[in-house]
Amino acid sequence: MPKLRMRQAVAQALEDAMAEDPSVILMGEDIAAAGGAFKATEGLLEKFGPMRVRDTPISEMGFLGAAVGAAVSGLRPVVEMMFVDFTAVALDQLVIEAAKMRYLSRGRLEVPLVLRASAGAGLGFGCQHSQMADQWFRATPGLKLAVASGPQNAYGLLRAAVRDPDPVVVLEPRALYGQRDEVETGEAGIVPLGQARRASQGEDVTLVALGQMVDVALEAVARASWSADVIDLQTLVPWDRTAVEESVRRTRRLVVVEEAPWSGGWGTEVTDHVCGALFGELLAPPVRVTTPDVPVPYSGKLEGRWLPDAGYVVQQVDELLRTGRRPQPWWTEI
Amino acid sequence: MPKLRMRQAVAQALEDAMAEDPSVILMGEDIAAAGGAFKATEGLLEKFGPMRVRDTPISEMGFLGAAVGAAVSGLRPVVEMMFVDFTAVALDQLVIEAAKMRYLSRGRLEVPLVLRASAGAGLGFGCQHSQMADQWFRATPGLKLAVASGPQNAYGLLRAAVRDPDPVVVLEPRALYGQRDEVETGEAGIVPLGQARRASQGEDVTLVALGQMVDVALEAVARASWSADVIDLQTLVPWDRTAVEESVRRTRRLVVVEEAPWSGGWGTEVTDHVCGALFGELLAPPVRVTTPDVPVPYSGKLEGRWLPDAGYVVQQVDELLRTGRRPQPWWTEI
Amino acid sequence: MGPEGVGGRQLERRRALAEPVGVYRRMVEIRFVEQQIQVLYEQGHVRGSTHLCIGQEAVSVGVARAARVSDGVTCTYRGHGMALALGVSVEEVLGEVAGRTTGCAGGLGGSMHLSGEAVGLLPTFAIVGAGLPVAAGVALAAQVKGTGAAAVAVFGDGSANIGAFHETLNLAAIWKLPVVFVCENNLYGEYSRINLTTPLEDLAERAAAYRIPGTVVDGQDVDAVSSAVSAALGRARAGEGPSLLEMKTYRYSGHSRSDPATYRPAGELEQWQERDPIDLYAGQLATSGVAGRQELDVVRQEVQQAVANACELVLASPEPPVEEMFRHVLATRALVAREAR
Amino acid sequence: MGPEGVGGRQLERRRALAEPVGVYRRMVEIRFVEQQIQVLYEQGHVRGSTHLCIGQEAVSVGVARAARVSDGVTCTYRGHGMALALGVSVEEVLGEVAGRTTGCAGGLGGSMHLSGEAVGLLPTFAIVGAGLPVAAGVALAAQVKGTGAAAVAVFGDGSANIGAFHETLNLAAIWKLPVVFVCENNLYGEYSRINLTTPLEDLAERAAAYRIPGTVVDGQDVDAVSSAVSAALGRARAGEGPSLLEMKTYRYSGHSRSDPATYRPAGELEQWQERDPIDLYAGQLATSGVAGRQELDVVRQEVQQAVANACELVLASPEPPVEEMFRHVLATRALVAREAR
Ligand SMILES: Cc1ncc(C[n+]2csc(CCOP(=O)(O)OP(=O)(O)O)c2C)c(N)n1
Ligand SMILES: Cc1ncc(C[n+]2csc(CCOP(=O)(O)OP(=O)(O)O)c2C)c(N)n1
Ligand SMILES: [Mg+2]
Ligand SMILES: [Mg+2]
Repeated sequence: MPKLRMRQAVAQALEDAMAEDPSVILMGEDIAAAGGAFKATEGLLEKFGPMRVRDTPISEMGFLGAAVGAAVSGLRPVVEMMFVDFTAVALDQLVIEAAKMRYLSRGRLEVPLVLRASAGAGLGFGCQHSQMADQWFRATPGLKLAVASGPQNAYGLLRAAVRDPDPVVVLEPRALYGQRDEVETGEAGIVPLGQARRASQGEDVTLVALGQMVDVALEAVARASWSADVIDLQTLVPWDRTAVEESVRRTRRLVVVEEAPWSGGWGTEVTDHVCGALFGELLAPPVRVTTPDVPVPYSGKLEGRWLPDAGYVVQQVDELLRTGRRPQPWWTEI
Repeated sequence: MPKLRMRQAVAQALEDAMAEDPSVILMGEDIAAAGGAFKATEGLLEKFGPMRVRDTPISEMGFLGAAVGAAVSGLRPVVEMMFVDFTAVALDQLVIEAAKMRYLSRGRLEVPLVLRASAGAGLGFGCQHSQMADQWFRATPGLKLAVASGPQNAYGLLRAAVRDPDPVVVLEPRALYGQRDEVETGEAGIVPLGQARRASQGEDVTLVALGQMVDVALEAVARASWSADVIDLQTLVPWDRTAVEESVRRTRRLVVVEEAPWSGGWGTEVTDHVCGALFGELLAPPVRVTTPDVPVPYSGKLEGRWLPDAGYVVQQVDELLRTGRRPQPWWTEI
Repeated sequence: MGPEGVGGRQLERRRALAEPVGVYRRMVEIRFVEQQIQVLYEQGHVRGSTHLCIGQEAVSVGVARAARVSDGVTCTYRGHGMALALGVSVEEVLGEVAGRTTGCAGGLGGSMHLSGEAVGLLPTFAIVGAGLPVAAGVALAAQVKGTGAAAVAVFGDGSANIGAFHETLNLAAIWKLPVVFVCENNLYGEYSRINLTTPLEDLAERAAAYRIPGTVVDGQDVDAVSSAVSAALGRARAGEGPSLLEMKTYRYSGHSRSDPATYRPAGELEQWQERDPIDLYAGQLATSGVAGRQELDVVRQEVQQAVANACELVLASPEPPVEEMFRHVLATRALVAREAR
Repeated sequence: MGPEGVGGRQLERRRALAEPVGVYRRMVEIRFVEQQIQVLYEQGHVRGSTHLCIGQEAVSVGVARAARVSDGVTCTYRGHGMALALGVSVEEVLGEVAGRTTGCAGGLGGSMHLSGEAVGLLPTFAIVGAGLPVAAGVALAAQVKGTGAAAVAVFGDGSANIGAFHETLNLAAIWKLPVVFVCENNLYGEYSRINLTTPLEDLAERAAAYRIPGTVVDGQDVDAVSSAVSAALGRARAGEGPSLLEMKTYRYSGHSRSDPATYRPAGELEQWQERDPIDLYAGQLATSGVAGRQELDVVRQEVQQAVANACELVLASPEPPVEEMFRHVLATRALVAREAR
């Protein structure tokens, strides 16, 4: 198996998808000649030519909308949003047009569109270029949402998303682009949408994570005195209720590790479900380990603190195990 | 106290705010000469003139951004978004610019901006004009979000929002514009942001609702064999954890009634908090009564079914009380 | 009546535009349907909002006559005329407006969301400007696949101030996409006259900002419309890129069903009615000897009757069953259902 | 050093632009600061991205010289030069770029988010196009309050393709807002040359679409820049509405810190360097006898030393304390804290 950086895994997925299906095209700012701001489309212009690999003007509403039109006309466009934050100038085309097109056409049209975007904090891009922004895509029937946590599922989720007949957003945590790992490519490397992955197995608690928080959860487990199931959701819409429920039924404790704010973060969806499905069976209240309710700060010291890290996860789980109560987040002491 | 329709209560709030503070200005499509698509700004052009009451071109990004600039320059703009759905073409200015301006200027600038928008389903406007869209505004530190549930708090929340030094979104359920009630105006009628309102008092369960679901919850209580606290959150960001917690501590059962989809709806934030704060003290799992995960259908029959109604709330609570388990939503049987 | 049946009928209706009398018939049909919708509204059969295009029939029919059925068309909430012109049946339009199973979206879309994929009409767009980039994308697919197809985006004057207009025209220009931008300048965006929102009268001038041809067209003259659109489509198919066509036209009714249009200057409506597109065309047909007044009167009566019949059928048809709302959300129904537990 | 101190110093620095040598000094300062930032980056003191404006100094200083301190200015992530020109100090800029308490946003904003409210600079905008409508809003406030102030929006050529550009120019035109749109056309948007993304060379032509004046300006000539901006601001203050000024300029470095700019045609950079804005102005000062080469050399050395000193100070200053991130999220800190429980 080749060892690939996550950015290369993305490029490989695109290459494989384009080789397999001539209807796959790519669009985005500086993705062709320059190979992408994060080099996740490097070499594809050379391989597939300018008809299928297109640099766009700075017109997110324009090219995302063009992708919607191309998708209903039989292409499978993969749009790169350089930073997911930029979707805020183009959201309409995704959540109001693409997501409702199948419904309004009563299935006569479909929108096999992929929006892939770098996302998240950790690299010092400041508060307008560091959001996960997943909330803009949730609560939108007709849209799917996946989040990569490393080279393998960056490859596999993207392959699945390109084949999917519906619009899919794939978030790629920017801080992981340089991460290198063996990647199974081809059919065997495809990661079906909607299925979680158990990244580690344990007894005391289930840690549910996503994106770059998966490694944080794993590192926490490696350091901790307790053992845990670490569930990498991989897909957030629709998320794998079964996998989480099965795990928590066994561990009887749930901690969600989120790169999302305390208020409005996606983790409440997981805790809500578990509290409903396993009422009376939990040994402790579900806990969310999140970012504080503040914009992402630039300073490395502050951004490092803003993002949950392994130490913080360990501390929260330790306290949960010790007290059986939901611990306070760190910033209540500030 | 005058009896006002909700649309009139909104107009009254704007009039009172404009009379009180010359820095308040209004902008939006057809809000001036025509008095607004829903007549919530009727008469204000005549009273305050074209400098302060402005019809805009169809340029949501442009005029919402202009409101941000005007707000940092000492005005208090109130922008009407005719349908909240249209914010999808202008979201950047709200969640990336306005919400982060105070932070980035280290408090040297503030953005006392109000975005008021008609929202929600029930009138047959179809799936692109019937969303609540609250998810676009949640999980955004720096932004507040209120939702009116009738003439009184349409008046009072808007007054509070205009005085607030931070950007506030006020959603006005479109279906309630014609609702008529006595409205306390002036200081006494102002509804502070962040405070819930207990709309009914009872013993068996706490119903937490928002917007047009408040009346649905109240109607359910009126029909039911059980009694309930009905809590109208009024403000969704930040929401009143204390009020909900106090109520559920007493009733020991929580049902959230949402005009929001099953997946990604705001109710999980409430159930999560309660499950954490009152772990082991609940008699039954928290329940969410929501819309199904489908776009709003046009047909009156279907839209009526799509929206939770009082009968459905009664059925869900009945089942919860009978079984002590989370009931299935109605569409699992479809 | 399976989808082939519906699609086949739509294609047949489209072919009828090859004949001048067919063109006349369709314009008349649009007008009667719009009047019927006004009645349905007054009878309480129409929910939400509905936007009539009476007065603008020549634009719809002219565009439909010029485009091929393989060309994609995007249009707005003011789309009844465009749908009928392209071939969607009266029953499908009335059915959708009334929220019945007979509607082209089975009653789930409503007046603002008509569609007829067999004849190229994408579900109409209720968000101002949203159809423009999508049309560019349809054209992009034609370019990439080399199908020879093109796309047409129909939108209003008010939409020429929204960002999507600008981004799309620029993108289409730089990529030389086979797309025609048809602006129905009916002088009003909702209740605002164009001079209050836009600093120029002829929106065609904006084409210069993208170095594409911009042409002002008499939108009341169906022949003028179709030849302008044909020429622009020809250019597009020849790889010469997009064009902006500005159709000068007028809506006789208010913006939407609830608008009495009191904001209009006195006499403006009447002035436009003097150049009524249907009357104009009837005159041309008579003058050129293609069809006499009497023949056209018969057509009118036939259409009127057909619309009345269709309306009856529609009102006798049911609202959709509840389970319909769970279909066609995602390709796999299971994915929707699975959420529920 | 309280905010008054900072603001006072900024105002003083702004006043220094009244003198030609002050103008020269500021352009030199911008260049040295940008070079210093490049070094800081190489030393690992700069996180994320940073966008240098070497080569574009005349635009920044020309705009700052023409604007009043009561005028509001919006600018982009390529904003170090604009911030310095308007009066933000070297320490505040370097401090922000390095994420220290000395930064103008206390280290919480970073390179893309500089600000100096005392001299009119709003926190710079990292989203392309976002600053334009905000500038229009600043102008709107001036119009409503009748303050006589105006606004300037500075943005790049690539930004002329985004919807916000279009919406804002139209809105400003129809409302006759006192705002000047300054497009820094440096030929590239990231790695794409303008001809690949935009079908016309002179973006000033787009002004016609909004019936406002559009002027091409030599962006390398600081006097040309400031007189064009002055004239446009004069128009704006006189109630005649907005203008679009296109500054022809060039960035010597790549788009951002990691870009070697290999996409440029050979010789292009060198050709622009022949009309280096600092050299050009030095030549003018010498020719007109305002300041000799030697005097200017002294200025250069002073500035170089001052930048080095400021850098030292910055590197000796701390990163912000953790609690800083909880301040200034909302007016009431309590509201942020309350969420936590
Ligand atoms: C983004 C957006 N903003 C506002 C609206 C509300 N709206 C619906 S139609 C309309 C007027 C459009 O005018 P025009 O483009 O001239 O088309 P016409 O209705 O005259 O055909 C407006 C403002 C909308 N649907 N979408
Ligand atoms: C909405 C949005 N899209 C894309 C970007 C990424 N981006 C940052 S700078 C830039 C190029 C802008 O070019 P131009 O306007 O010419 O300004 P310049 O950088 O040359 O000063 C792009 C595409 C962004 N920040 N915001
Ligand atoms: Mg119009
Ligand atoms: Mg540029």
